[in-house]
Amino acid sequence: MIDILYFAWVRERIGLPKERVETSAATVAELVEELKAREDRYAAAFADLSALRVAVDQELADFDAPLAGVREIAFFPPMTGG
Amino acid sequence: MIDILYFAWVRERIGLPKERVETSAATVAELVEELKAREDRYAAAFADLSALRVAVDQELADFDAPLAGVREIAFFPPMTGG
Amino acid sequence: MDIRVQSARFDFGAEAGTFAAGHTDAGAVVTFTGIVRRDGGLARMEIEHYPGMTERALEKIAAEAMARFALADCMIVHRHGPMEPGEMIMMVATAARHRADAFAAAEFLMDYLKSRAPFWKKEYDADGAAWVAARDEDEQALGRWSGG
Amino acid sequence: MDIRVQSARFDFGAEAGTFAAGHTDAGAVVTFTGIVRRDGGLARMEIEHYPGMTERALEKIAAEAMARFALADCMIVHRHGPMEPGEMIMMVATAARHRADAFAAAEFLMDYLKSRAPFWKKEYDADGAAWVAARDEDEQALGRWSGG
Repeated sequence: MIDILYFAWVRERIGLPKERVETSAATVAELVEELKAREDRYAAAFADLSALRVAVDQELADFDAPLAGVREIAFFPPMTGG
Repeated sequence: MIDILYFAWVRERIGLPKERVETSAATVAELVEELKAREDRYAAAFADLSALRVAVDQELADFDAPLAGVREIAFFPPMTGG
Repeated sequence: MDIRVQSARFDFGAEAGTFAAGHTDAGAVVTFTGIVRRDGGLARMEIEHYPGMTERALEKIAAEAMARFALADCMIVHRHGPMEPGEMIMMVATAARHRADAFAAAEFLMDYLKSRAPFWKKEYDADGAAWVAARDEDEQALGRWSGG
Repeated sequence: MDIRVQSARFDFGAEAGTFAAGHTDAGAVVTFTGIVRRDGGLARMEIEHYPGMTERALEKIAAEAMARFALADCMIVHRHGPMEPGEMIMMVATAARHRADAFAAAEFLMDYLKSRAPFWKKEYDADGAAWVAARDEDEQALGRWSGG
């Protein structure tokens, strides 16, 4: 089981801030493919990965990051702090 | 007649902050030569021109600046503001 | 290193004054503050963040600044939640012996906060709401620190 | 453009807060303040200046910053006379739409104030007094603006 968090327009497009999923995906990219296959709103949110960023256990990561031992994944657009 | 002002260690070495002199010098450099010829304390203060800066009518200038029409000359070490 | 993530307003002048008065051993203090601009018909702004990761990211950014520059100290205050035009969004302050370090560290902190801290701005005006897009310049600004 | 040359102390926090609150149209505010360092056995400092030229030089430096950068405003406060360790010597503040302009303008103001404004610092310690020597780095720092 892994927690998936969504922020900003990714959260709005998918329609929820957080969910817990059962997955056998080995990498973030594989998890994204599983989510996209679920429903249109996921497919729409993940249509352009270059517009998205990912954090693995609260650290910025790449989409090819492994999921073994990971508790929390977050997807969001490029950050706009400051 | 021209006003000459001295600041920081130039003032201390010459022993006064300001004086009015009659000069026929055409440039700042010529005025410096006149002053150096006066007394040892001037010769000491102006011994190394690379350690000095000059302002002509309150604007930074070079030692070859002309004196025609000038009212005020100031000599001082490199500035240390901020 | 004082790091605060909060929804409450903060008093930039009081924070800057206290920070500077607390670093009279340093000699040079630089501050930056970002303000919700009163222009372009903006009615309000809302900043979303990632609780937990935000604090970690700011701690990491501040520690990196302390390691890279000859700093005596640095601070970051960053708000989230709703804000009106004219309100302060965030501030950083740096204290160093020499001004070059204080300036460079403040710019470094800002460049990382802009693009690497998990905050997302949403602007509301008469026509509706829109997420602020990341600026290419902000991403490019990070490049200048990668040589160090 | 608020330019002040004064012997009186000033409240850096209050000045920074007022400046920022007065530029909520700008978005980005940077401040720098220089402090008489409490270290090295320094007992006090005295800053001599050139009345008349000082004000002209600061006005010119500030006008040049306004012309070079996309600034909404800038301010300079610089003291002269005797100062104790821990006291603020001077401050600059800049307001701009984008942080790059606010930072660059503040650094530009500082580089010019260090080497082109007629102030001279004298430091007093237990052994006596000495004029502060100009630093080569300060003169070199000016070079980065000459391309513009």
